[in-house]
Amino acid sequence: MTELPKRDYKKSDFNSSRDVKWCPGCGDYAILAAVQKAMAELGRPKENQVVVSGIGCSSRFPAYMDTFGFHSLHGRAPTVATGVKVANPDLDVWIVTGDGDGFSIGGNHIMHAFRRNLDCVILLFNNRIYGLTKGQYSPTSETEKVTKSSPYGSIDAPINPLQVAIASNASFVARTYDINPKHMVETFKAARLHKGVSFVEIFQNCVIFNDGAFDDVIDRKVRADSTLELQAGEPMIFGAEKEKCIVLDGFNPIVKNLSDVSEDQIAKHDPENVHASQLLAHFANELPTPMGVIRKVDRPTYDGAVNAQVDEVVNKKGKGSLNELFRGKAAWTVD
Amino acid sequence: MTELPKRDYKKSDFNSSRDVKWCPGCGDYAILAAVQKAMAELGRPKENQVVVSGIGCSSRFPAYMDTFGFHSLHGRAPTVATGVKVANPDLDVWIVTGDGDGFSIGGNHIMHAFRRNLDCVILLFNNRIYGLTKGQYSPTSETEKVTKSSPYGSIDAPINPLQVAIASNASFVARTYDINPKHMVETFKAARLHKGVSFVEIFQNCVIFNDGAFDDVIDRKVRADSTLELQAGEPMIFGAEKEKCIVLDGFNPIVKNLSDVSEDQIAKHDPENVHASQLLAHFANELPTPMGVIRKVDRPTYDGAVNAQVDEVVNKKGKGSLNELFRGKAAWTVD
Amino acid sequence: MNAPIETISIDNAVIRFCGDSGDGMQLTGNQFTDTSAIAGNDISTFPDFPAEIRAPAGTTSGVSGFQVNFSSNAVETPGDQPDALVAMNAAAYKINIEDLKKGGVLIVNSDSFGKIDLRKAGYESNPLEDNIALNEEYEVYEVPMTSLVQEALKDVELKPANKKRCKNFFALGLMYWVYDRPLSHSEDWVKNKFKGKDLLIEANTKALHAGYNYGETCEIFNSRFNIEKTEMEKGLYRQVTGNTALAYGLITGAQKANLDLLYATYPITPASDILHELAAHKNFGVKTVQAEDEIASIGIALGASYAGSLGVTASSGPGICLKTEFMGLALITELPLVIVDVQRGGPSTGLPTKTEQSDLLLALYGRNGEGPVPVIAAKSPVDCFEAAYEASRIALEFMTPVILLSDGYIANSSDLWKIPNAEDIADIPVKFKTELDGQYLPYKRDAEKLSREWVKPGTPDLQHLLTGLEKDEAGNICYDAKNHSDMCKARQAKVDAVAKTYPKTEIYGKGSGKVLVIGWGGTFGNLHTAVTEIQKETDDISYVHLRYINPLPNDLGDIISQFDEIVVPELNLGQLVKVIRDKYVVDAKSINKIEGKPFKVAEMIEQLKSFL
Amino acid sequence: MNAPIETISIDNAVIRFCGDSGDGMQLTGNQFTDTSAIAGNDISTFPDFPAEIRAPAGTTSGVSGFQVNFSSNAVETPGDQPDALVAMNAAAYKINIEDLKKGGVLIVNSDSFGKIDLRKAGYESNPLEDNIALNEEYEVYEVPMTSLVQEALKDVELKPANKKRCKNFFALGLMYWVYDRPLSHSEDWVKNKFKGKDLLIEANTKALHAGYNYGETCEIFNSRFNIEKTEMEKGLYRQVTGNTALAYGLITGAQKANLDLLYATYPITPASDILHELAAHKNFGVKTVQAEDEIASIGIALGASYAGSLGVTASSGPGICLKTEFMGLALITELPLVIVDVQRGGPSTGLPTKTEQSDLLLALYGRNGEGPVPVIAAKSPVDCFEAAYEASRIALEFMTPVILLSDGYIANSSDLWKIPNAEDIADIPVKFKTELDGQYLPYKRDAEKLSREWVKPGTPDLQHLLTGLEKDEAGNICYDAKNHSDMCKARQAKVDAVAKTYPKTEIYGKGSGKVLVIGWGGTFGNLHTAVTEIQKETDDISYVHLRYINPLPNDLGDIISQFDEIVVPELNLGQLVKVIRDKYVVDAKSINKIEGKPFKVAEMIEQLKSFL
Ligand SMILES: Cc1ncc(C[n+]2csc(CCOP(=O)(O)OP(=O)(O)O)c2C)c(N)n1
Ligand SMILES: Cc1ncc(C[n+]2csc(CCOP(=O)(O)OP(=O)(O)O)c2C)c(N)n1
Ligand code: SF4
Ligand code: SF4
Ligand SMILES: [Mg+2]
Ligand SMILES: [Mg+2]
Repeated sequence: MTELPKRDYKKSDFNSSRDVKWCPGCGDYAILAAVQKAMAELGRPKENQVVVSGIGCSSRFPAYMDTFGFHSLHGRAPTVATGVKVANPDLDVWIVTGDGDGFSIGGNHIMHAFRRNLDCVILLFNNRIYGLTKGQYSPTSETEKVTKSSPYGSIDAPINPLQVAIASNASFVARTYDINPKHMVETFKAARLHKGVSFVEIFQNCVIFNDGAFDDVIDRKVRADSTLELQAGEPMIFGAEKEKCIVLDGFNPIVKNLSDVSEDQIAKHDPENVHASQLLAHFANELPTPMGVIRKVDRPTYDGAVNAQVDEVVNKKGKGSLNELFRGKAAWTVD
Repeated sequence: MTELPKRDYKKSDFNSSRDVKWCPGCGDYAILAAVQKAMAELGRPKENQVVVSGIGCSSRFPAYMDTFGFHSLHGRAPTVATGVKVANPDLDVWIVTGDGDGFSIGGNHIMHAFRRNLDCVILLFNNRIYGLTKGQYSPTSETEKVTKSSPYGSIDAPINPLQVAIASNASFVARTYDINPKHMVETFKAARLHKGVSFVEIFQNCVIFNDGAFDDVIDRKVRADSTLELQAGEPMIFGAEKEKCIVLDGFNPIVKNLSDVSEDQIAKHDPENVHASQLLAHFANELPTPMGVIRKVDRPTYDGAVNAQVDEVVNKKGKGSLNELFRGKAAWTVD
Repeated sequence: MNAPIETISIDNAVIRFCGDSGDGMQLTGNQFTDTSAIAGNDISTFPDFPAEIRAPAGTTSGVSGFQVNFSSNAVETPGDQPDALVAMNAAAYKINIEDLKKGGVLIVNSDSFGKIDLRKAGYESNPLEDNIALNEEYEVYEVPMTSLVQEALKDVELKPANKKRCKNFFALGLMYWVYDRPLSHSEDWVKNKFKGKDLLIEANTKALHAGYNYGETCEIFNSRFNIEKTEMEKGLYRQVTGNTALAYGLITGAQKANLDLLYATYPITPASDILHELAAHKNFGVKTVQAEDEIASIGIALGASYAGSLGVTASSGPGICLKTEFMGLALITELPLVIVDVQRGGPSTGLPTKTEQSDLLLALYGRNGEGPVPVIAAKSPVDCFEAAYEASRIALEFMTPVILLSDGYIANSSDLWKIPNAEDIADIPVKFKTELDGQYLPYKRDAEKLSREWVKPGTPDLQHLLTGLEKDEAGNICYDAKNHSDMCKARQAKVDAVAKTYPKTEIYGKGSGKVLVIGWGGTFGNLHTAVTEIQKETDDISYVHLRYINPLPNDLGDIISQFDEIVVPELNLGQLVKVIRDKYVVDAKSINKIEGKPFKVAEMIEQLKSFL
Repeated sequence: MNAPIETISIDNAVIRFCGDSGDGMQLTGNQFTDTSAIAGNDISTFPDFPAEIRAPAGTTSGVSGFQVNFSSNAVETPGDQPDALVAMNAAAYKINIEDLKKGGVLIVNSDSFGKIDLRKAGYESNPLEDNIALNEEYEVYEVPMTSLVQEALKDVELKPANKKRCKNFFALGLMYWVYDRPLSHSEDWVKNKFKGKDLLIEANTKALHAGYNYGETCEIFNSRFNIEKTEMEKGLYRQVTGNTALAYGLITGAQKANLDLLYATYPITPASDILHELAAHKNFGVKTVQAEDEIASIGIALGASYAGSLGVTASSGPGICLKTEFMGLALITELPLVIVDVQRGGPSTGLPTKTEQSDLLLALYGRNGEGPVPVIAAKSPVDCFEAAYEASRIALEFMTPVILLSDGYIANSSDLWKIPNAEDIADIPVKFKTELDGQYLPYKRDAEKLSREWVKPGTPDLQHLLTGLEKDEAGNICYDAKNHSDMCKARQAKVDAVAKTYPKTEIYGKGSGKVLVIGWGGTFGNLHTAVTEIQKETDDISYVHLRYINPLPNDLGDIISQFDEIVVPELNLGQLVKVIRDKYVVDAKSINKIEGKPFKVAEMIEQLKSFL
């Protein structure tokens, strides 16, 4: 990515003139606003922003952005994004996907984008439901969920996107939620500034088909006790009174009262430690839900390496000549 | 699965009469023999064994078994297997797949088979290469590998199948290798006896296109020092003289001399602990490569639950009557 | 009391309810339809949803509509144009007014034409205000429904917002009055639906009556209409949508074959409702699997068929594309499988909520190699039942994947179903091979049907290999030149043999003459009505509607040869017509419409007449 | 010294080397071909690999063959039957002997007909032992090659196994003697290949000479043959396989359009070699992406095209099925894209290493909705170059996906390429829109080509939305009926407009008459040779070979109308013939072969004559 001077933008500069057609009250509105705000604050040229999405309510996203936008096929946004970024690494590529789009039909592409470390931001709008097709359970839906397609309760156990991302070696992994604009903006900016694949899971409320799916985690009343806000290098402390902390007991993380432990017992957040990241991604049940940047580590990007290899070969062999190519090693002349 | 009396079988009972057409020296031969031996020792009815594969050298496997066999499409064996097992849970379903078949084109299906906990054995023949298409790098190939399709070295970072399996909540995860028949037989038997998805990664040598890919781990000369043989409940000790062990340092596993640590400091293998399993799956570089059963945990199977739900509804509502179905709630009579 | 208003007897009426997605128009329409059907009319409906789940209230993109045609004669279409339009807000008015028949009845909820409503609908001024112009074209009734409902419910202890929600029952009651329908069915429905919630029962019932009484007591209406009962065969009747009928047909197919049904799919508009319907009927041994994608779902269905169930998968265009590779495996392994394509507007994601017939060539030819597959099509909502049963029959009888084409129009529309007696439906004989007799040859063929034997895994001594590679009769992988040629031809011959099991092709009209119209799929209602209409004037036109598209019926060539001109109307740019031209070397003409909408009878009459 | 053996001058010869996969037959064949070509003959080759990577040595499933036709006249096919067969072991003998022309020369390595060899090949007794019967049919030479080589290399310090491996060079040397070819090219090749490994250079060179000298000195051979130089245009020549030529064509297309080439694919036989070739040429700005599957690879190629590169993807049948959904997106977003289908035997996994032309209908119709895409086909190995360039041209000029059909036969075969001068190849003009002038309408069309403008992301002020949903000219999602109809028709019209850029269709033979043969794709060599042969007797037959299949050339209808009978030979069960029959309402006849093999000239002559 070429470094460009920062531009002065307002959030509204990223607004397309199209009518937004999500249901009133849908969490997608807030995410849209946060992405626009993040882009404005980052000040990167808006014509260099390319938003690629799949299909789903969430995937209508590019239509509402005054950037380049490609509303592609269900599950396939990472593929189109790979082509865009490899063809032109100067572009800022954003992928918008849903839990169905990204982890049902698109699970393989997203996994391969992770492992390849394509330099892009992947925003997962996780509402734990298929919105656009009117409310079937999704791969992130809890087991036994009653939906249109599961009148007797769903059977499939849910998948945890963060775990898959970390297992697939994603270099930046974070989580945020739709009712915290500031948190979203900061997370999106951090994601954009990371060089490599930046995966952000966003808890998103679908008012129509899965209203309140995340209330037990992010509702203001419980949030302080049920989430863990991560800061690199800082001890893992949470609770309404900042009274609780995470301590490692052998392989297992457990919750302790701050007062019961010494400071050096408290686990410190190290986004570069893969084991720690794996652990955090797995937090469930009694453990608080981690929010913020869970993993951040540097490794070569796919698009960078593809292009570097081309440059290297050009440097070594010189720019190709068609006549030489055609001739190959075994041509002869008839005269 | 209905419990059936154990039958008396010889290994050769599982041999189809077809000529085996792998390259001489291919690791697949030994795996074939081990699977046949495991089946014979398990003594489950051979007509109940269904081997489903995708496409690849490895996927020719069912042709050589005197069981039911379905050599399906590239990457899609888990889908066919799901249909078979859900339709008839009495069958023993085996999936044979390659690193390309299972983790390139088939990555999504395998991930969903893991999370659903389909009761089947998945054998991954990992030779870190595309064999059948004559030697391109695969998703498990090391970066910078020179192959037909990567004359200047491959760019993609490899994926670790075990990590993905554990992240996707696979209930049984193990690893074995083609030059240790006994280890294979034991591992395959344990996999078959586990109720749920049993994933076994097999290091398999492709003599033609990736000869010796695993030599630095499993060659007799280095094996004792470079592998860690796991036993549930046992401390993690390895080395030619059983002189080394694994100790947890915060989030990180490290190698210590047995003599330098006290017994209770040594990490114990607990296949039910997901954090421990994640850690093991990630062992690399200085750490020995784990062999044997890494994870084993009980949870409801997909095929079991689908069928139980049908039974429940039948119990509750009685067997469906077509006439009632047709009539529905709002029929009326014209007379 | 007022002098009684004149009640005019008419043959049929087409009415449309439209309003915001939140206004309950589908429900209202369905109530009206049920009541009319129970009252003895034949009916046909056409719901029209917005593509967005719930676009901002009051905007045109959130408008939902439901049209019903009810008649004292048989009806086959929901009608070209409504005779009466009920518009619950300004946006609905805007979207629908064009369709109203000139001189038709327009009833609007005038309370929803306020400033904000108008702005949301994109109006600068109130279109109703130019009442004179409007009145020249239509019979306009402005009814302040919201206020009237609120007034009627003033004694019910509900929040105002909840009261407001009853306005659709007011509209329903009013239309019951206009068309002289009994309230009882809807009253019962309300009681059942809101069992235990007495306030809601009270409110909705009151709203219903208020609407009815409004017609009765206020003097603004010029006339009421009465539509006599249809002459109908005795029997049990109900309304059914295409998707529901299709689900029932699948269940019936499986039951009549004594098999479990395994339905594996991935949600997609407009096919998802089949899943929803089937998932509710597990007591028929129906297993539904919501797979991770379309490829998985066909793979799962195929695996189930291999294991001895009836495997079925369904999708719409984009998802069908993804299933093409697996269709190849299904046909080369010769396993039964039903693949349902509920077609929608294409190409690509296209028009997800609109109808089209443009996947026919995909169904016929969308596979690598020589991959023949029987293709059949449903012609109406009710016919989806028989078509699904028939698809199951062919799949099981011939050990082959079968593609069943439906479309968004018939999938969501409904018409009247004369419910069959389950006992009268023929069994589908399925015989698994269970014993080894001599050498077992998995691809040995039945002499007549050319189908192979079905063996369940689990059957002792009959272990065998299935593969997508070419194989010989014994199932061994075989690259031999002659074997491949023979196998390709045998698979083709088997599919061709399906035609031997067809009934005689029905001709509507004379067996020879000037023009033969050939239709297929969900256009039946409109085409048949149009042709019948023209036949009142001339017998120069005849009509054949194809259920079977691959293979085509054996008698079709002879029929075609008896006509001077062949005309093929389709909701695409000409697909079946290609097949007809190719197969019969006849210069068949095309009538095309590719607007995401069904044909209209009137436009069809006009276009067909141009060939006479 | 012996009396010199007679050298007979002949016009052409077809020879085949065959042996175990490990015997180096492809290499041997290629050496012979290169030498012959450099010696001034026209050539055409046909390699035939086993499907297994390396089946057990000595078995029939491990047999590999390489056939070359070399001639003093122009040749277009590798020849129906070999005039001479070199069989390196019993299994190779078994598989290939049937093909040898009666009276032809048979040379066997008699050392590989031992007991074990015979058993592996499935022989009960030695087929050579019945030498008399064999000698009646062929000119048989049993040469103990293995021992002779070991003897010849006795002084070379190599392991016996390594010496044995040189026996293919012995066979090569022997054939050089039989056909009077110089050794120099192969000597040079060996020096180059084994640079630094002097022992290997010595061994192979000695083996080559030993073979040659064996012919010269032992008295068993009846005759040698001499084939004069072909009259060839002056110029630079080389051998090239179809896949290599195709890769060069793509590079050339991109270079001539001044674009980067991004080739994204997933390995599959017989298309993988295009990837291997392209990956070696990164210095042309070629980016190759080996994706996780076929869907990803077309998505990546499309993304690259969107970003301003020439995106190309390739596969074979099963993988093409998986790309169909994305083709729809490419055509509705109107981006350039080249999709290569190197066809193989189908359906399903089929016959991966065998050739077929059975994906034509898939290419034409395998998409949901109305999804027209230009389809063109390469006719010979060398022609893959031009076809790939042409596919790139159409894609870029018309902003459309283009399907380029090749097949397993021409992909792996080679013929002689008169190398063009790069400067003589026309540029492909590509103009990106870079500035806002008035309102930007992404789907505004060029008046003539009906193509839209290409805008690179990164261009200020030209932000816009692409979507697979139907859209209006401004790119906004639009479900309007008329817009959809207009858009569908515009997309069709654009594809139809491609035909305006075609050259006049070439007719081999008279422009009117009795029989017109219409061919397409990789059958050109055989069909053209067959027709030319028949034309020596009668001018009642003419021939057209189609490069362009969708849209068909505008002049084809007129041409067809000038003939009494249309015959369409294809390596499938009749696919192009359907299109011809449909489009021109003509009772075109089909000649089919579906055996995983190309046509033979002789069988074609026979079958075509039956129409005269
Ligand atoms: C190939 C294909 N299959 C299925 C669909 C139907 N479809 C559209 S969106 C969607 C799922 C939407 O769920 P999610 O990705 O979670 O997005 P949300 O609507 O919840 O934001 C499905 C199944 C499609 N458009 N294309
Ligand atoms: C849809 C499809 N794409 C591609 C192929 C070609 N193909 C066959 S096997 C294979 C990869 C084989 O690698 P792997 O799964 O690792 O198996 P191995 O041969 O190494 O055992 C590929 C790409 C195919 N048969 N079908
Ligand atoms: S259905 Fe749910 S996710 Fe979709 S727009 Fe409505 S609220 Fe949002
Ligand atoms: S190519 Fe490799 S994996 Fe395939 S059969 Fe040969 S040795 Fe085994
Ligand atoms: Mg969702
Ligand atoms: Mg492999």
